[in-house]
Amino acid sequence: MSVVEGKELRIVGFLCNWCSYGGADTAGVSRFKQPTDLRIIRVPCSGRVDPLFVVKALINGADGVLVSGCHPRDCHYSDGNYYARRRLEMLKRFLPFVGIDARRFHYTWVSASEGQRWQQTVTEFTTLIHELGPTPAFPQDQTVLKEVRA
Amino acid sequence: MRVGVFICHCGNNIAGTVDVARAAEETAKLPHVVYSTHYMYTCSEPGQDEIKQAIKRENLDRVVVAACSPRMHELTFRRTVEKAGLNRYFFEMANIREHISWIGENKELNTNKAIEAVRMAVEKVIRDKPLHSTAFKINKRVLVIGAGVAGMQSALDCADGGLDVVLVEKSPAIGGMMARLDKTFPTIDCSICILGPKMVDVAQHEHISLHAYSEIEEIKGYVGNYQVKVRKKTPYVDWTKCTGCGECMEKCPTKNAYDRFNFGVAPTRAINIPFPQAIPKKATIDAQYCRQIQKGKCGVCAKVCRANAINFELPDQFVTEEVGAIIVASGYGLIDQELLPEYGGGRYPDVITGIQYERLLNASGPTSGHIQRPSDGTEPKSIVFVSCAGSRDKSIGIPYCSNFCCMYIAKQAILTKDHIPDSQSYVFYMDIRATGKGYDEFTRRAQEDYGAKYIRGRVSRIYPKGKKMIVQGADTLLGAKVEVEADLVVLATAATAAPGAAALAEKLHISYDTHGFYVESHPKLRPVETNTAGVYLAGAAQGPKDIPASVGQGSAAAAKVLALFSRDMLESDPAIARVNQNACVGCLKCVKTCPFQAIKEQELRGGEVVASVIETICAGCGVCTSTCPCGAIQLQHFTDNQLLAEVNSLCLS
Amino acid sequence: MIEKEYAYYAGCSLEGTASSYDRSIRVILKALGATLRETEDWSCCGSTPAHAMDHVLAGALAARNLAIVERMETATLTTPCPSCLSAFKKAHAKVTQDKAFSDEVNQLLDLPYKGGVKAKSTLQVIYEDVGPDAVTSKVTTVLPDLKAACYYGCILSRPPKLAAFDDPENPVSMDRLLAACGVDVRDFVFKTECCGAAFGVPKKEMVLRLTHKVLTMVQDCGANCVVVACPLCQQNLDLRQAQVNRAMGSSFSIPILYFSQVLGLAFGFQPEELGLDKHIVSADALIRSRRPKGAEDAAPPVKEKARKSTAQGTAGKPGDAPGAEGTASAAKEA
Amino acid sequence: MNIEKLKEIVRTVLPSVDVVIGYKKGLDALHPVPCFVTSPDEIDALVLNPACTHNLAAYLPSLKKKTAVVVKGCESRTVVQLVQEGLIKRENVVVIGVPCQGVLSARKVLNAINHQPVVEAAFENDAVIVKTRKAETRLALNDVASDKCLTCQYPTPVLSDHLAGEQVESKVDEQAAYQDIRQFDAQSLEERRAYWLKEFDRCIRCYACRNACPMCVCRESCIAETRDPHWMSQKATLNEKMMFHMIHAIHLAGRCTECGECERACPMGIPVAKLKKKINMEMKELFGYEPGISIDDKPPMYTFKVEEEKIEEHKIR
Repeated sequence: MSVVEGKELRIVGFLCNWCSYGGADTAGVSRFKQPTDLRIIRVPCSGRVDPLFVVKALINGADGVLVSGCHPRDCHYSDGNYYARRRLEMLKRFLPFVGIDARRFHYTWVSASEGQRWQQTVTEFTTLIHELGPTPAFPQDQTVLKEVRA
Repeated sequence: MRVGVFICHCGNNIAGTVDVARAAEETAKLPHVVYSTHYMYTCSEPGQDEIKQAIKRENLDRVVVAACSPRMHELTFRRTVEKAGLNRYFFEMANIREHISWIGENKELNTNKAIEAVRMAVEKVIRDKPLHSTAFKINKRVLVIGAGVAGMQSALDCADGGLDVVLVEKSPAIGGMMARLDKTFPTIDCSICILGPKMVDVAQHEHISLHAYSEIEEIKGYVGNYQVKVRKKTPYVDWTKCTGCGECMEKCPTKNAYDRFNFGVAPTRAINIPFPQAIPKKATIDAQYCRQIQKGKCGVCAKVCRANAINFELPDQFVTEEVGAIIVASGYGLIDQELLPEYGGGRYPDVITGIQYERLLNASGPTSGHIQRPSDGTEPKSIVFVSCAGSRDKSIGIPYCSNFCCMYIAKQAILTKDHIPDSQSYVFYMDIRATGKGYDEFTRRAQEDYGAKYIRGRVSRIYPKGKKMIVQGADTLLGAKVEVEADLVVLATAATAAPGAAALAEKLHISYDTHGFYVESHPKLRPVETNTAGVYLAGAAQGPKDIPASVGQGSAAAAKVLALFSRDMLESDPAIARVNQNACVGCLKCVKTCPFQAIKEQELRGGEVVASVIETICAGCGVCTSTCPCGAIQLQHFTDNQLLAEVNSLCLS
Repeated sequence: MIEKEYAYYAGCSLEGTASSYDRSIRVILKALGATLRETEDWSCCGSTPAHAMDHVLAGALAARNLAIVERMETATLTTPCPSCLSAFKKAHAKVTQDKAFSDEVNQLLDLPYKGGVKAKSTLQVIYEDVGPDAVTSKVTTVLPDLKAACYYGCILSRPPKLAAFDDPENPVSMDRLLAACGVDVRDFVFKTECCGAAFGVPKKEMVLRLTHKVLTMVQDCGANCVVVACPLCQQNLDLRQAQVNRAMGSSFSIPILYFSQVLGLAFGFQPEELGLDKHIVSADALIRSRRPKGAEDAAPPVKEKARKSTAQGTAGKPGDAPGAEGTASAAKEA
Repeated sequence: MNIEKLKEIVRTVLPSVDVVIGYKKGLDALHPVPCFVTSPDEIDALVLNPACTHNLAAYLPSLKKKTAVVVKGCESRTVVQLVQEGLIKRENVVVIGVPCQGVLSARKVLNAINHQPVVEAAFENDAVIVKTRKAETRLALNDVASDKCLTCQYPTPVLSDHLAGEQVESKVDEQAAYQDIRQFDAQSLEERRAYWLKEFDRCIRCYACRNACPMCVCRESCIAETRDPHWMSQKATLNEKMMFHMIHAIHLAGRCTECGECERACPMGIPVAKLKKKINMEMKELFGYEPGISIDDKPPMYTFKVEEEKIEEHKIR
């Protein structure tokens, strides 16, 4: 992990190729300035995003995870984002139960033409994550854990 | 593994805010990376040559290019590595332009981000598997949706090229908006005189089968093999018997039906043929107004029809057409006057829209070409045209220019003078947008030769005063408020997406913008393609445009289809789901969730049931992969291992 | 549904030139079953020249009142004056959407405003919370001679996003409420045309011209009175009619009524209870013919308390719509 | 729990199936074990009491025979869910339902008797009398019942071909079904985090919870252990332990029938069933769905609605 200390936090984005990745491209083409924290992983469809990818990232140190797909009804694969919506909603409700702040995980819909919406999403989400600060570190060995127990 | 990394400057686009030399230096240290360099324009021919030579010279077996969006050049570079002897899927792109250099200003942060983007791409590329396309047969028939001038042009070009064309039109007659226009700018050609012969060609062409008064119900399949279910709406008239004599229309006792063809300029009958040159020239009953259908009493048309064609019980019918490509030319709509309350919102009969005025000017229109005020039938002497009535108006959600209004207003001002020589036209305008060939000269003629008074400024209010309409606005050149007493006001209402455009896009799986216009694949380089293979755009469905532009796009879309169909076989995208049958436990949850029914159950010899992907149907969305609990079904090129490697490269592991 | 209790902000006009508006609003809201709770220790709303000079100070003036209302714990604040309402809505929007602005404003206030007040004009309360049907059910009196032009002025429904009430170009709320009282409401096209009131002092000629235009259109549409919801509109159209007549050579004598006064009359209240005696152009002649609802035409008019009334004047202008009896109170003008 | 009635049913059913799965005496009276009856002379060995805790439906997916299975309320839901997901065929299963007042938590009983060896146990309607060499202890069933039984909504099997006993009504109001989860949710985020870190830390990654789970059907393909895909390493770090439990919980979203086997099997006493119950609560809230109630339902994670009534678009803040 090599975030620039003190300036960036680790934010992972899963973007569907057809809408949101294109929306992020549109934002770039339009030179809409954004915070630099986000790292984008391209997936064909938001339906490809197994909620466990989000969990994996959050458990392993991501400070925020953003998933973005096509708007409902506009999925390039017709139904993928409908499945994503159910799975990700389940996840968002489950995370706080195990002590993970649900605000660190956001899922939304941005189309390829919505460069401005993308800029706004990234900016707002990054600002929020900075307000929340780094995700609490996971105790890696028993000594740290003993403190938790105490 | 021997990975080569190529970092592009893109002139100054990337190098301006990313330290490309440092990025190359740092990424050279990554595991598996044996070669890392940076180059001015990697996508240029010498840039691509550099990649090919490096593959040979450094014995590379995987390539990462850090440059623009993969949506831009992934295909280009895949071909490059393939030419150098690698499998085309042994390639990944890191998007350091759209997602990095263009959106961040801090060079240090950008450079670090670019290095991480390359690191992710390297993690992914070392897990790339060689993939090979398979070939499948194309059905060389084409579906054209919409029979306006763009759709007709597409249909005729395809048909002349020897393709079988299925043309589907929503209204009872073909011709679209152009069939309603009186004359066309800038030549003042009679619209129907130039369109009519094309309509006849469409009707008579041996390769074109026309479904008028029909809509798309459902579309299945993929490029080369679409199944399209067409709903043939019932006209309550058996069109195989109808001779188009018009007797029914004359005798129909319902005289107040809304005339969709004439945009309500005058009422029509419940059973009607939209206009004299209509193709097909068949009668249609508007069920909303038909006394027989609404109240069960009348049936006059059935009595007078000598062909015995009237059938009040006729249901909608469905046909399924199999095609290999689709051209969408579904046209545009116009805003409702209700959105313009400051101009009366449709409450004043003598404030009409441009297309309604077009019908008043037209010799085969309801007034036989005599310009009459809708309120009292008198001939107007003072006519005010209001451009941008809704267009370029953010407050009603239409920030865009409607493209053709400036020109048709000039045309209508000229025609008005021709019709009523002692008339005076006034045109309120924001800017005159006359960029086509001969267009600016045309708007000048309207002013200089025909005496139309152009007033630069917007209209703030229109209200009646006695028999006149008062048009109140600003003259921004004089810096004064002006009021014009008008007999008739014509609003150039904004063009919008066609009604139902979004629903059609959803059936086609193509995208549309916030205004409902369809989104092309690339605004400059792929203007008639969509992101869905085999679906093309033509005409105003993509954005407001005038006749020559629509016709041009119609031909362009046809050329795309002809090029696609010039081969007998298409190559499938091999980035599809694949089942590891040893790991599959046969729970078949993937079968339940596949949006394309592309997964079937297969019984192995031992009697065990496993999932199996139908390659030609799988579209590569990966819903199955994230459904499968044991990871037995993997979307190739986006496998769990690849995405996990990307996540792990970003987060602690 | 009408709420039992509203926080009420009358504002400066309603304490002075528009006391009749205040009086009639209180009377009809009581009749409609709502209690108005006075805003304690209220100050200027900030819509005065303050907002042209300093946005933060103007915002603070409004926010001060909102902060007081916030602690009253009523669901809704209502004010009859569109100008006050606009000031409140503007301040509320800026405080809730702009953190920096909110900090600046709250620093000026003893009691910070947290953004919890919903403000509505009293017209909106009656139109939306009560509704035309409930209004009809309260009507006891018909006003056969009234031909009304509803004049909304410039800020009641604008800017649309802020006002969030009625159509910005063609508002209909007052038309519908009056129609619900059985009043003949004319199709008036200058509902939101500027009357110029704000420029009364610096550019009087312009105001006279604009006011003349509005009043001419009132006459042209066959109305014999103007019904308003804004104290400034009322004051401008009523007070300045004589000036307009002098400057433009016209002879208008058009009563300018508050919608609350018309509703009050229809509910059976006496003109004095509604402050109708406070207006310059008298409406006496128009309302004399009022009678209990349901009574035959032959029934005697509602008994009116003896009041010195100038005799019927001459018709406002030749060519008026029939029945539009002019009621010039020439005495007062003089 | 009527053993005589059960034996009678087994006797009539046995000729038409290959095997009947029930319980027989095990190590001691508190630990009956599964018993596979294939001939009539084995029937008398059957026992049935609140110590019979195993979910016998867990055997169904791997048995390729026609099977009769003894199930209590929660376990009948397992059968329904397995049929619903197509993992077993309804016609291959004869369901012998047993209405149930709650089963014992062996751990709670042993704690109550200070882990003395059990000599004998007797069961009454609402109590269990445990005899050790030193003493005889009477324990109220409510005090030593499994946690899952305290909020049980389905004491009578939802599906049965034969019912051994009278219907039992749920003692717990529907509103209170998730009270334990709501109580847990009422804690602060930090408290919840600390709780689970402490619990997960004790996990020894033995996978007993997974092995006991009747809905875990991936067998050797479980992604907690495979290299392809390589979801997890073998490291015994806290984040890997947590990841494993998240995988188990999320793979059971909309599928867990709350039989509690995972928690019973855990040698470390980690309350892992709570994770699944939380998701079940959300599934009910979001989609009005409870797993294992109707064979014709569709598990909510494998279907969708174009308009989801309960899912609203999230704002970032």
